[in-house]
Amino acid sequence: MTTAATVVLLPFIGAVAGLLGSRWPRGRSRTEENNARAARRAAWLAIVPLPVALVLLGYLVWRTRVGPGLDWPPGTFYADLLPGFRSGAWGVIETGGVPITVGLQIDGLSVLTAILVCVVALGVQVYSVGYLRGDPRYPSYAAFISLFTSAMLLVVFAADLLVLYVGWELMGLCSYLLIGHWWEDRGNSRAAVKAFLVTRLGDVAFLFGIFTLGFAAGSFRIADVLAADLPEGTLVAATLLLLGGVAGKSAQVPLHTWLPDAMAGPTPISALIHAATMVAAGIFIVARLFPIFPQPTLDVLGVLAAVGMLGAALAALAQDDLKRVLAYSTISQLAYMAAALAAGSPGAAIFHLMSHGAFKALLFLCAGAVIHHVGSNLLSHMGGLRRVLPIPFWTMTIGFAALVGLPPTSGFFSKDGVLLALEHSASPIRLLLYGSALITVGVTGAYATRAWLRGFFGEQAPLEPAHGHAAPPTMLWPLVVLTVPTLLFGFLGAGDLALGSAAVTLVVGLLGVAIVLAAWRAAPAADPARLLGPFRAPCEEAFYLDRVYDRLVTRPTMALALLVVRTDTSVVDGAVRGSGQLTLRLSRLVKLAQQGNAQLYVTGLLAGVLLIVVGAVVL
Amino acid sequence: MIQDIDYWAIAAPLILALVAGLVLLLDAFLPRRAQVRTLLGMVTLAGVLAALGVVVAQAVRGDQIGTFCVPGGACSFVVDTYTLLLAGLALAAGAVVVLLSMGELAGGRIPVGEWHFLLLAALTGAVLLPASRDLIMLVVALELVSLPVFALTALRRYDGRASEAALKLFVVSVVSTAIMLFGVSLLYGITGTVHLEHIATALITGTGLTIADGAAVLTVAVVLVVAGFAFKVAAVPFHFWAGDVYEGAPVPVAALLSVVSKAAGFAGLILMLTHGLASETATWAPLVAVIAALTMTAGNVLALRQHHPVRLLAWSSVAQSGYILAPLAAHLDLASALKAATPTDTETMVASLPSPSPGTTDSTGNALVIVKDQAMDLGQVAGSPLAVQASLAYLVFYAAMNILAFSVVMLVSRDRGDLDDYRGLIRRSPVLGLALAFALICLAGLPPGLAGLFAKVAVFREVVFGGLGWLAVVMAVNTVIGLFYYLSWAARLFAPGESRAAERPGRTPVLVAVGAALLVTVAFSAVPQLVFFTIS
Amino acid sequence: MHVVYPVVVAALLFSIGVYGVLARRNTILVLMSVELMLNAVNLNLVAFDVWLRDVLHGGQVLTLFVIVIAAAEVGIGLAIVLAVYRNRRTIDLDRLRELGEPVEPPVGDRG
Amino acid sequence: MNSGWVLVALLAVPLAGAAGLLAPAFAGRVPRLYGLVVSGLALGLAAVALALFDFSAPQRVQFETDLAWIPGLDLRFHLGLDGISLPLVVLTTLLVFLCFVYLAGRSAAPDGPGVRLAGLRPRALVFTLLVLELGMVGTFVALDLLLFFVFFEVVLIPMYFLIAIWGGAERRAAAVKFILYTLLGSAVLLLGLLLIWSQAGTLDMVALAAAHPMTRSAQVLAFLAVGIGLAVKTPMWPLHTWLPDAHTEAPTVGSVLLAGVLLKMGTYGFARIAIPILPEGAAVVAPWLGAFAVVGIVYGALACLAQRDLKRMIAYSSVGHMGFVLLGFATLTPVGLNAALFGNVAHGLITGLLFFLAGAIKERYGTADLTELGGGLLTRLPYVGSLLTFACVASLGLPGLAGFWGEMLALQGAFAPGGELSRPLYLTFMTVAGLGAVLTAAYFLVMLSRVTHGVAAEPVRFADVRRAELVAWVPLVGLTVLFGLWPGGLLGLTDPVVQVVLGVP
Repeated sequence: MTTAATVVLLPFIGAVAGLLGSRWPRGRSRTEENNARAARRAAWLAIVPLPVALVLLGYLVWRTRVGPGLDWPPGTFYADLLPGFRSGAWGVIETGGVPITVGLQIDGLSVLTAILVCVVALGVQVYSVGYLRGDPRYPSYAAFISLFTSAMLLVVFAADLLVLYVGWELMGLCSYLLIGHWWEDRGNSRAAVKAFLVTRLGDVAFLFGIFTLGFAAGSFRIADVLAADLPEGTLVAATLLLLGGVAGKSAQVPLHTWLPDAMAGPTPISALIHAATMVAAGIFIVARLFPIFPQPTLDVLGVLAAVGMLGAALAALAQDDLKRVLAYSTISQLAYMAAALAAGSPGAAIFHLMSHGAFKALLFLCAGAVIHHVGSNLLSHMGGLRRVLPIPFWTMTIGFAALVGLPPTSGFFSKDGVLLALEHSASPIRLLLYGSALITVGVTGAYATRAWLRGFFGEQAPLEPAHGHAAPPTMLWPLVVLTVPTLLFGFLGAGDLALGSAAVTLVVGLLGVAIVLAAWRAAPAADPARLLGPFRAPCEEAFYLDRVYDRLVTRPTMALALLVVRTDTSVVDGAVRGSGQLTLRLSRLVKLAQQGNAQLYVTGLLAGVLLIVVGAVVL
Repeated sequence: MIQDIDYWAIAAPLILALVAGLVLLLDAFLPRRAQVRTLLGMVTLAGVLAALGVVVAQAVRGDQIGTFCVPGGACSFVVDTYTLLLAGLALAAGAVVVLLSMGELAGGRIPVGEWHFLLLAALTGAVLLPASRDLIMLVVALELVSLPVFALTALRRYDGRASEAALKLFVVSVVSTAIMLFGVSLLYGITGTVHLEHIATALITGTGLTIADGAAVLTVAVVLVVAGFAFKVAAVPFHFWAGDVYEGAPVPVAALLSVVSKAAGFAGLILMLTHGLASETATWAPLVAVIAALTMTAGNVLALRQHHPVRLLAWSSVAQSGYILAPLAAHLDLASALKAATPTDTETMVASLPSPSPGTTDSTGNALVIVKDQAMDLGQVAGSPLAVQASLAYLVFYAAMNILAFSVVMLVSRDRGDLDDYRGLIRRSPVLGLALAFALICLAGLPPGLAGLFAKVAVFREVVFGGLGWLAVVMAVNTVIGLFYYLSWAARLFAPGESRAAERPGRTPVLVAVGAALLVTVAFSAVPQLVFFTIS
Repeated sequence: MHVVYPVVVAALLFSIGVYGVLARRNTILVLMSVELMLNAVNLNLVAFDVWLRDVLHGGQVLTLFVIVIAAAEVGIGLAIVLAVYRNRRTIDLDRLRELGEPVEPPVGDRG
Repeated sequence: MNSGWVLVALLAVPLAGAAGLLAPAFAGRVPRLYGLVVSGLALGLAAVALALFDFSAPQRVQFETDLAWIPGLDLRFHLGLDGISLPLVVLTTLLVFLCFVYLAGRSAAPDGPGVRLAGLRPRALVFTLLVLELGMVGTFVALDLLLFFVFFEVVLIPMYFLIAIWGGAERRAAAVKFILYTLLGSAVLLLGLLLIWSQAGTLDMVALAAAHPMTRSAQVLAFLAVGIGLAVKTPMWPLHTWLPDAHTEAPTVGSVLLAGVLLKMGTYGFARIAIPILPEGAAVVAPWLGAFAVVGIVYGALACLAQRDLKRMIAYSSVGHMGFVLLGFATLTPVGLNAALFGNVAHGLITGLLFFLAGAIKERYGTADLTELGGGLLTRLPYVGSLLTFACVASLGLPGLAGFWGEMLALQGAFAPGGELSRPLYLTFMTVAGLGAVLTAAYFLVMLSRVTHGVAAEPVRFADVRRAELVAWVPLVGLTVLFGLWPGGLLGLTDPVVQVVLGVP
């Protein structure tokens, strides 16, 4: 247990040390020299914990390789791979209600996910050293990434739902801080706020779901919750509430709108958050609690996934911003995982999660290298880059191949696993899921090809010399390293490959690729997105969902806020001030009798006596 | 029939009266010089202090003396705790007023001998009043407090405002007196006696009454009798005169009116209500409640946004009268309670009285006799003695803080005073500023003015315990209104402002007055149990 | 003679006094009206005293005191009226209005 | 054990300190460290209490002193400390000490707009703050209803002068509003206390909490009176309108103490008087309390969203946070009460820090208007900006920081309300409060985005965090993190008391 705790704490310590110690003791002066020294120290503090954590995780793999574990559905690969299970606690917090157990648990799911997290984090940290060279705020940036990593690891290893929630929310904060890293630009700032708020909305539901489970089971410990025999109604309610958090964090319909905007952050952040870690948390938690997810909840999840995967893929096809293409692609791919979960196969979902983590991180980092070079995110500003940027070109090609699902990349195996699960699932919405997934495979091929062609082929657009120098090695090495899992990871699951199903998938995917290729050959300068015809505009705007939310949520809230402020001054405080005024008016009124006329005084006196006498006698 | 006179019992008013005569003589035969003015003041002060010494001595000896007694046991002049407390209060306040007067007289516009004579006469009345136990004594003592004050007000002979104030005070006062006397005559007619003790017996037992129990005439008599005292304490609807008179009168007279004269009024009122009319609680308690509510509200509302400090204090003292009245409304209605009570209730209630055992309460007649006996001794128990105690405690605290405020005003104010004169006082003269701020905060009833706070708490307690929730709420609201004007004055003390202090002659005695009043007020705030202990 | 007669007369006398106080502007006349009220009291007291056959004669004693008080009041009252007249050249009650609430500006928004 | 001297000394030190200032020797100028030393002494005594406190039995009243004070009023000088009051006493002494640290730093700083505050009548300022400390500490240690009320009132006048003398442009009106409004509240509170007294015949809180001699209807009435009185101080919607004005105009230390401690006196009253002494009344009124609390949460958040002034916004945020605290009380569950007490302390730390920061910003920019502040605070004042971000994030209830536990546990309490309370109603409360939490996050982030982000209008840089400011703020930051990561430290103190209060076997 201590090992797991150390894994979680290492990046945390790195974060704290990086935040407080990078500039110490010369924090005040911000000379170039000081900045550089701080950046060097911060980089060491950020990077060193990760390899150590990975080594410790290796030890955990060894510890969990055998042993009786939890009761997972057959064919769940991580349970097959690492069946061990351990848990421990350092104390119980008595809150007066259901107590909170401060503890961690280790099993195949958590160890494998943790490895993914650490690997991607390591890649991102190394990559960032080059990507943010010269940025005076690099130390805090690196520390936030460390904090983020730590939070994600806490989610992964937590043995208690509320402890998990702590990490869950901390990630939201880190994503806010990192997306808004370049806060000089108001747009980035807005995107960061949006990301935090949308996910927080989901998190509130998530918290209520935790309450429901915890109170029903009498404990917030995950093991107790899973072991408890809970009534179906409670489970449906609880898991539906949990889905809110899942939808928020994993960017599922209808809470996905923050993810494309979150691309405003530095590209490595997009790779980290929006490929490997935060978005994975939602899928992870469903897998973690999968045994208690009843069918109705899974059906809801399935419908959301079916809508999300196709819609996001179509949106990706029409985007001009390379990172937004990848963002919508992420939404779409996450929907695959959700669909797999809905189909009752957490194994396929997590398998895809891992392979997706690897190739999407790769894609983002490549995109980062491209953007670093071009100085713009827009595909229309790119073109013909394959000669200028050979390493990003080749690695990105591999990444796109994995995205489309071409053999022998990991994407081929994992996507096939998902589709196989969908095809054979017992879910009542099997057809919907499978059909949607199949069409999405085609669309995925199409948008991946489009982005690849528009970026690396065709006329070379005039360069903006924003970053005159070529990408430094620290940015290129992670690309190369990440191609390894992208290419090889899939063979872990090669044994489960079903050839017939795989062939169908492959054909559909290639069909999508072929259509775009044909369109491009017909007119190389034009955007293949024109194939969408009248649907292009709605796709580009992601079906106007942002505007709808703006009209339905944001603006009414602001209007309500203004109303409240007005009410507060005019009504609530008005009543207070009004009573004051009333007293003063009364004062003026009473003073009318005090104008100095003694006869009036005597009259008042006698009238008063008369009144009192009459009153006393009558009453 | 020759009566024995207990001269020790009447020593205090006697000394005051004799010194009054002495002062007049000295004034007539000594030359009119500044030293003589001081001498007369010192003589007056010595007289007041001597009387105070007598009162203290009587209190220390624990005297319970009655004199001018008639066959049948009733005495017209009684010295007991109640008498001594109120006499002591009047004399202590009177001493401060004498000091203030010395400041006022230093101006030389006022005849000194007459002033001190009248002051002593008024004080004689104020000492006499709480000792009175029959209607004649009450009426005479009350007039003795009133009449000299008219003259004192008008003594600044060439000041039109003072004359006007005197006239207004005079007219309202004589009308009130006439009303009260009419009530007294009716009461006499109904009960056939002038002694409060006999009146109470007659009303409780019904023996000797000339009319049927509960007739309207009795109610009318009660209301009219209360009127005279209500004028003294400036309760609604007898409050109209307060603002104009306080403003027009010299400041020491205003202080006299607001403390000594008011204390005398309350002394008489409480005597009348709880002594003579104890059985009529059902009639007068609701009346007092309504009057208290109206008084505090009217006083506070009138005091809002005043710019003349003395006028503000006038209305504030009206409001404070309301607070003092409030507990009386919660006075336990013994007679009807006894009549209506179930045996157990009676037992619990009577058990709270000191002597009688529950066994004697079985027959109502016995219980009534017991109650009557008890009622005679106000110092111990009369109905709910706590209600009276709360009023008295409030009166004591109020006297201290109000006289402190007047003392400071005496030093700072000019004839046509304005609150803005007090701007920056805290820096011009920190002690005066702090003293005034303390007095005002005490009057508002907030810490650090614990005296005011505990006074209010005591009053609130009686009202709540008496079940008068509505009155308590009215009081609560009034406390807030009161705070507004006290604070607006107190805040001025701390506000930046130019120095406009008028240097007037005769500061020293007034400074002594401020010091004494401050000392007492602070003592009351630090150890308020002093007062509660003395009263209970 | 039944006690009601003198009492009713006294009440009437008192009422006349009240009316005078209310209706007269001249201070001296107001003073005289108050005297009427006091005399009504005296009448009452004496009548009750006789009717009750009070051995202590409380009523009569009180009557004597009231007479004295009334005399004193008149004395002081006239002196004050004189002083007022000297200062103001009028003794109309309702024209003595130097002291009184000052006219206020309209209520602001403080408080 | 006879350790009552600690509390007596805790009251005596500020009192003696204030009284000592009246000595003529201090006329004109007062040593810069005078207040620091006195409040440090008080803090030390609080630390002594902390050290001597028997943590194994926090539900037992410790350090008890019980003397008769005013027999005529049955007023007893009864002091004591238990798990509920201990954290608040420490918090109070700490905040006062930090305020003095802040002031000491200010008066040492070279000429600037901030010097005015400390330069103006330092003696009076120190005096006022010490009297304030006396009242605040006294309120938390009093075990006699009337004594509690006396201390409750003691704070009014110093706070009034703090606002009225050292406040902003509209200080007079704000101060008057503050004192009149809260006095009305305490007058109603007094009525409630007297009602308890008249019904129960004793003023001793411990005895009253042990036996509930009052009838149900009397309890309801008393709870209403006491509750309204305390709710004004807390403040509960819709009795809150004194708060924004007072905060906006108050000087920094005034705002810090107002938010950090004074508001707690209201909520503490609920935990100490209203709920333990009047359980049946609480059961009847609780749904209403919960409803007002929840409305307060959402209302406060919405009001913040459209606020134009930084200090005003933080003031309204207090309305929302106190809504969570009241919601905790309204659930009448152990977890809810724990939540409320935790939220109390957390709010004291976090909002205290927020007001320190807002004061620092206002002092440097000369305004707290969000539009005039513009953006780019992180460029102009990186450290202040970072701390502001931290404080806001803590305030919006981020897990891992102190603000979270109060909110989360309050919601948890509402999830399963105690006794006969209607579950669906409380589930509605919980949902609305949850939305309120989102709105809370929204306004803080929007504010941060407006103020800290963006490009600064002018490149002028102000002096960033001064040393005294850092010394004053770091303890708050540290405790926020500490209680965020280790909530058991506080819950372990309150939980046994709460269990006893609610009579949970």
